[in-house]
Amino acid sequence: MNQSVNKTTASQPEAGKVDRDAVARRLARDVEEGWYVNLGVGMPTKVADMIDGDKEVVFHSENGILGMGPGPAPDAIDPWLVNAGKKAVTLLPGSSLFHHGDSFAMIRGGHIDLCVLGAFEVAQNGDLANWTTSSDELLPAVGGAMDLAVGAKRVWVLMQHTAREGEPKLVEKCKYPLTAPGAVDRVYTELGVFEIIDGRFSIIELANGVSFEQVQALTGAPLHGN
Amino acid sequence: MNQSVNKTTASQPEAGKVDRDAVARRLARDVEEGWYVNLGVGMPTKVADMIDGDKEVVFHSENGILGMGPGPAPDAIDPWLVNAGKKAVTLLPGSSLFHHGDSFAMIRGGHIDLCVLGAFEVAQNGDLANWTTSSDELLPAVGGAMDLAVGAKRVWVLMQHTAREGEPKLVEKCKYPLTAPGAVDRVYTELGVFEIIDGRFSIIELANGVSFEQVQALTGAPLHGN
Amino acid sequence: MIDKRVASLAQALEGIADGSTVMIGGFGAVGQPDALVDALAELGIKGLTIVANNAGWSAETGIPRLMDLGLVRKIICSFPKGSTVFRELYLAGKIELELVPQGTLAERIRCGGAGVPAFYTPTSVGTPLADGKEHRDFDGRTYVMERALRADVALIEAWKADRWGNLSYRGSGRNFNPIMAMAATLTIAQANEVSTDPIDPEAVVTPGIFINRVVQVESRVEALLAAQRQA
Amino acid sequence: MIDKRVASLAQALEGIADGSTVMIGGFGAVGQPDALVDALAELGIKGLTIVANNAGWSAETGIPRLMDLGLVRKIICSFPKGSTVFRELYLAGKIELELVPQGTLAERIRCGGAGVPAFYTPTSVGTPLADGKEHRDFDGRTYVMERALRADVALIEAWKADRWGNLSYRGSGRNFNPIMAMAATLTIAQANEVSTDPIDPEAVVTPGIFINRVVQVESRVEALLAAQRQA
Repeated sequence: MNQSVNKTTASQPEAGKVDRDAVARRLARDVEEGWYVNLGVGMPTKVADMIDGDKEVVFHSENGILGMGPGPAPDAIDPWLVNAGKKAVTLLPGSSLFHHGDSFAMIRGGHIDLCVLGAFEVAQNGDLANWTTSSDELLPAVGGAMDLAVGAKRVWVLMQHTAREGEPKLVEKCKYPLTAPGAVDRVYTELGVFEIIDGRFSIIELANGVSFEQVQALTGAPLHGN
Repeated sequence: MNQSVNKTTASQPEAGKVDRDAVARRLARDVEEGWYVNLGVGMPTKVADMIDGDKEVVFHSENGILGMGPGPAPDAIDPWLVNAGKKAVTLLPGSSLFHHGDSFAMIRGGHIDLCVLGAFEVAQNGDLANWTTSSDELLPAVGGAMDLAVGAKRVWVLMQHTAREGEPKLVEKCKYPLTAPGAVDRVYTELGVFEIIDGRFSIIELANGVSFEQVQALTGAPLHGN
Repeated sequence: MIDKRVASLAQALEGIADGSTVMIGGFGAVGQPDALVDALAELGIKGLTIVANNAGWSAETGIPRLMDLGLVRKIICSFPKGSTVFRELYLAGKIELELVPQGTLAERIRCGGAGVPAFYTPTSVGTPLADGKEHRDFDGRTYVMERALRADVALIEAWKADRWGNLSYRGSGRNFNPIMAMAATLTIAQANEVSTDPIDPEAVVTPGIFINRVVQVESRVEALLAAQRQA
Repeated sequence: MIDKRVASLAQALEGIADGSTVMIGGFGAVGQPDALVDALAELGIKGLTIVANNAGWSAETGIPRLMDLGLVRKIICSFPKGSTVFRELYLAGKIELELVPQGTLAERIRCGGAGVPAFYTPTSVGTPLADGKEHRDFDGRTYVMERALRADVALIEAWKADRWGNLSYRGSGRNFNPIMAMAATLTIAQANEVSTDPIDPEAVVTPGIFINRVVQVESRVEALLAAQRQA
C-alpha cells in the first residue's frame, strides 16, 4: 500500500510502452477515503496497491468479501479466500463475508461507491463495451460486469487509450456489444482523464507533455475542454 | 413436552366446554418427526407442548427463529428472544437465527412443512378467513397470516367447531374477507378431523361419542365420508 | 480512518428533513431502536412516513410517541394493533395506514435495498389487500406485483457495532433491522456495544457498507421485559 | 431424532434422476462441492442441466468431468471461460449454454428459493443478453423481467455442518452455496467437519431447513491451491 513515489501520469503515448502503474496511481488519487470500491479483473486490480496508506478504502469482491487486502505471502495463503479473479487475497480489519445474493444486492442496490473496470470501448454518451468483442464471439462470458456497470454509484474505466493496433477505444458509438448503456462516468488512460458530461468527453486533465491535438488524434470522438 | 396422558379428542360438543388441549394434542399426533412447523398465535401455540417427547420437530417463528423451545423460567428470560406473539421463548439445540427477509423466504418458498393456524371460517374449497371479520373492520391488521397460508406445504386449522353463538365456522363459502383462497388442507376441532379433498370436507375421524348427524348439524357445508 | 461512530443521539439524527420516510426496525419491542426513535420525537420533525412492522404499544415511547406529537402522516406496516395512540388517530382520520402482509413488507424492503424495483408474490392474491394490484400468472399460479420500498432514513438496533459500521445482533433482534439497513439513503444504528475492535468477519450480519452512523446506547432491558409481560 | 448425516457420497446422491436440473455451488474452486460432483459423474446420470457460476477448469474433476462423460445437456452460468472441455463441446454444438449476468443468476436463484416467481432488474438492459426479454419502466428507468430459477438437486459445500443440517462456511466459500441451498427440491451438502454438536445459533449461515443430507468430506486443499495458481 505505501507507495513512496507519487508521480503524475506517465507521458508516453505509444502503445506498448504505457506505464500502467502510473495510470492506476493517478486514478487512485481520486478515490476518496471511506469509499467502497470494486475493482474489475486485470489492470483495475492495480489500483488497490496505489491507494495512499493513510486513506482507508474498503475493497469489495463480488464473490462475497468487503475489506479485501493484498495478496498473502506464499506461506500464508488461505485456500478458501480468493478474489473475483480467483486469486488468493487477505482480509483487513473491519472486513465481512457474505453470499452472492447479498453481494449483488450491494452492487445492484447502489451501495458500491466506485467500480473500476477495463473496457474495449467507451462511447461519448457513457456506453460501455467490455465483455465481448463481437455479437457472435465463439464463447461469450459475462461474469459480473453488467451488474457492476449498472449498479455502482460511479463507474470509472481504467484502460490504455487505444487498442493494440492503435484503434481508438474512446468512440462516438460502440461497435462492440454493450455491457451497459450510459454507465461510464470517467475514463483514465495514459493520455489523461476524461469525464463524460452531457453526452461528450470532457478533458479533466492531460498527461504531462501530451497535447490536445495528440490525444484528439488517438480518440474516436470529439474531446472538449472542461 | 412429555405429556403422559394420551387421550383422544374430547367429546363435549357444547361451546364453552371445549377441551382445547385435547384438540391440540390430537393435531400434534399427526405432526411427523423432522417437520419444520410454524404455529399461529393463540390456540395453535398449544401444539408445541403436545408433541411427543421422542419426536423431534423444529418450530419456526416468523420473526427469525428456527428451533424455538418452550417459554423460559421467569428468572431465565432473555429479553431479546421472543416468538411471533412477542412472548419470551428459548432456543433448543440445533436452532438458528435470521432476519425477516430470510424468514419469509422460508415461508413463501415452501420450506415450512406445516403451518397451524386459527380461523374465523374455513370453506369447503379450502378458503381461509382468519385475519379480519369484516371488510370494513375499524382497524385491520394482517401480520404474517397471508404469507403463511400461501407458503407452507400444509396448512392445518386448529379451532373450535363453531363460533361463540354457535354459528358454523366450516362453511360452503366464507362470508369474511379471505386470508388466502384454497389454502387449508385440514381442520381439527373438538368434533373431529376434516380434510379438504376435491372441494369438500371429508371426515377423517369423529371425536369419541360424536355422531355424523351431530357434527353435520353444527357444520355449514355438507360433510362426506372419507 | 473510517469511523462511523458518533458521540450522541443528536449527532446520529442530524440532517433528517420534514416529510422524510423513516424505516424503524424491530418486531414489537425486540430490535426496536428505542433511543433513536425517542430522540427523533424530541426533534419535532414533521410529516413523517413510518415503515415498521408494528405501530408500537406504549404512548410514552417509540412510534406511538411520534404519533402522539403529531409528527406522523402515514404508516406502512403489517400489524398496527396494540397501540391506543395509533388507533385513535387512525379512527379520527388523522393518520394514513398502508397495511402490508408481513412477508410482503419484508421482501419490498429487501428489494428496495437490492436494486430490484418490483417483484411478484402469491401473498394476498384473492384477498382485499390485492385490490387494485396488477395480477399475473406464472406456470399456472396467480401472483400480484409488489413494488420495492425505500426510505430516506432507517433507524435500526444492533447488539454490537464496530467503527466500520459492521453489526451483529442478539437473539430475535435481527428481524427487520438487516434489511432496513440496506434500503435507506441514511442508515443509523444504535448498538449496545460499540468498539474500535472489528467484529469477526464471519460473524458480521450487516456489513458496514449499509451503515452511515453508529451510536452507543445502553439497552433498556426493563422496557423489553415490560413489553413481554404486556404481550 | 433429526439426523441429516449420511455415511457415504453414494448415499448422499441417492435418487437423482436422468434429466435433472442440478445447481452446483462454488466460485471457481472455492466452495465447490468437488467430491459430490465427482461422485455424481461416476453415477452416469444423463441429460443434466447444470446451474453454476463457472463451467469448471480441469477435465479431471468437477463440472468438466461431467461434461466430458457426456452427461450434461445444458449449462446456465455467467462465466464459462477456462474450461477446455466445455469450450470444445459448445463449439461442436453438443452442449447448450444459457449465459446469465452473475448478479442476475444469483437473484434468480435467491428468488427460486424465496417463492418469488419473477422480478425486475436493470442488469443487461441495452445489451444482447436482454434480447427477447420483457422490458418495463419503473420511475423512469428501464428494467428487464427475469424468472426465478429452481433445481431438482443442489450440491453445495460448507465448512461445518451439524446433525440438523445447519451450515457455516469458510472465507469466500459462501458464494452461491447459501442461495442454491434454498432453491432445490433436494439439497445435499458436503462439509469438512460434521458434528452432532450444534453450530452456535448466531453463527449458522444456512439453517438446516434448507438441507436434506450432509456428508463429511475432507477438503482438497491441494486442489484449491492448484486452482489459484492457474487463475
